[in-house]
Amino acid sequence: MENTNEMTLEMDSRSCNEGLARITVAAFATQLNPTLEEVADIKTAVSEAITNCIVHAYEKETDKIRIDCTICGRELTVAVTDHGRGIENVEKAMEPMFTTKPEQDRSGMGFAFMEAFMDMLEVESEPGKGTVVRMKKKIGTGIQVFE
Amino acid sequence: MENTNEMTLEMDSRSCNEGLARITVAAFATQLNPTLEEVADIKTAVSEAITNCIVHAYEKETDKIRIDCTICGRELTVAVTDHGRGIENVEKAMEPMFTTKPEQDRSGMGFAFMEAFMDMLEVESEPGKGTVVRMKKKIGTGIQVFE
Amino acid sequence: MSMEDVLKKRGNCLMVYVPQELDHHFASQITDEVDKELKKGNVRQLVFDFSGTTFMDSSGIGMLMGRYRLLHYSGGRVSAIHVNDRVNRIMRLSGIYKYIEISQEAVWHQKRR
Amino acid sequence: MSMEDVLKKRGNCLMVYVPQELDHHFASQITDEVDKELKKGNVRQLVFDFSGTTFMDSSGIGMLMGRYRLLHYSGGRVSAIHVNDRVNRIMRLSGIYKYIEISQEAVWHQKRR
Ligand SMILES: Nc1ncnc2c1ncn2[C@@H]1O[C@H](COP(=O)(O)OP(=O)(O)O)[C@@H](O)[C@H]1O
Ligand SMILES: Nc1ncnc2c1ncn2[C@@H]1O[C@H](COP(=O)(O)OP(=O)(O)O)[C@@H](O)[C@H]1O
Repeated sequence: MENTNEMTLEMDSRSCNEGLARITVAAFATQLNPTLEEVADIKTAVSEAITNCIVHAYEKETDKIRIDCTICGRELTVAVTDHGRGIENVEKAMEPMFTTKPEQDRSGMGFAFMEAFMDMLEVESEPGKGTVVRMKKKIGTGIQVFE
Repeated sequence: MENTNEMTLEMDSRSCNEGLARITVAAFATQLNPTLEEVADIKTAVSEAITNCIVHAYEKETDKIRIDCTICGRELTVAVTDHGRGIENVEKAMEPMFTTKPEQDRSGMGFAFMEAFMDMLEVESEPGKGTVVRMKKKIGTGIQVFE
Repeated sequence: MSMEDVLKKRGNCLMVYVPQELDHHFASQITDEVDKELKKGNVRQLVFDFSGTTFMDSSGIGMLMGRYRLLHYSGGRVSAIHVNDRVNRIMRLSGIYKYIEISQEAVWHQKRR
Repeated sequence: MSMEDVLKKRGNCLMVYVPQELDHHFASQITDEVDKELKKGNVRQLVFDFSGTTFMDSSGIGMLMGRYRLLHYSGGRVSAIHVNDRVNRIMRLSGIYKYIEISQEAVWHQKRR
């Protein structure tokens, strides 16, 4: 009956799970009565973060991706964690159009979209250890009570 | 590229998360190209198992429910785990119409529906420790390759 | 789900428009509202309209049987209308049709909610 | 998604019917198929039909830009048609409209896939 709710999704880093991640986070966010536009924003941001784990963090390997979601008041927090290769220079990586895999048709717009569609984006990474991408977004206007 | 895929969903035992559990497992099962009927079967079984954690295992408390899903070949396995009160007599609990909470409008049909809609149902429980409900269902006809 | 859209009283008949997914979460909410109305008395017929419902589990069965028990003493009746194939199958499996009238008749000339 | 429904060759124009969700998973599959066709030569126009598409992320942008680069050398053109508001917004944000013709014109007299 308090004002928070939590869920964690852990899944294999296979591209066939990208849709699963979007649907799950969107279904969780539904509890905040988001607009269709807000749902689309969240789906896009989640898709970018998950794709980065599959394409960059684990490359050819299959390993675990973890998505922690929290609703607190009317704010949704999504944290995407991998234990992959990590990022040497986070600042550089976050520049629009910057990509280390142009040959794989990466556009370098992943972080730019996460920033555009969420209210807050925070990236923590350690080369060889992994990366945590934390995003927040305030949804709708009402205050939610969970039952 | 092998023939298995895994996901785990962990969430608070709040009734507002029942829909989330159904949607997530159904989205995962979609990778097996299930019929609409098969999707409905899976959703019903998952809903019963999750509701039991909320209503019986944790009662008034809010704690964690864990759902482990595996696809292996064309078989879906769903295991629902709680660390709640547990079940004294599993055999008795599984009888259709048996319920310890008739005053809360429980029908005693939860396990009966899980059995009816899945191919296999297995319940392990330790009073005071918790319960694991494991269900399996063969889906469709094709063999799936995950990418 | 706003509860104002769920209940409608017409004479001594109480109509309940069941939401899209009738699970434990929604069944508890509906039960609370219905029982408030029943306590006021003067309900002889309780009709659950399933035309907008695509999912139901055993919590829905429990809700229906519980209302049946409440109304049964006073000679009231409970029915479920516009039930789709899936929900019908669940109701058949549970044996609830012995107590509650179930009609599958589709909704015509009316947009499904 | 079966790939036979995705590609259609008409003269020197290759039509690509983009699936409902254009993410990295589907973009990779489509890219493989499109590039196989492009290698055969004789494609001057590459048209991506987004009429069935409700979701796209930056992997879609990468796919479009990659095809643009392949066709550009030979003077071929890439366009995206029947783009909905959401997908259009993503395309605008990415700056891709400088290279690829985008049309939002809706699909009439035809069921959306
Ligand atoms: N989870 C991650 N693990 C390792 N490297 C990453 C991760 N996410 C992003 N990167 C690095 O940051 C760069 C920029 O990422 P992004 O803006 O999403 O564009 P893109 O995915 O198109 O390359 C990537 O090219 C990659 O080098
Ligand atoms: N996860 C659980 N933890 C503790 N007890 C449980 C659990 N699941 C089921 N039970 C017990 O088994 C009984 C039968 O369960 P079920 O067939 O689902 O019917 P219902 O939920 O309607 O009571 C319950 O009434 C309860 O006593």
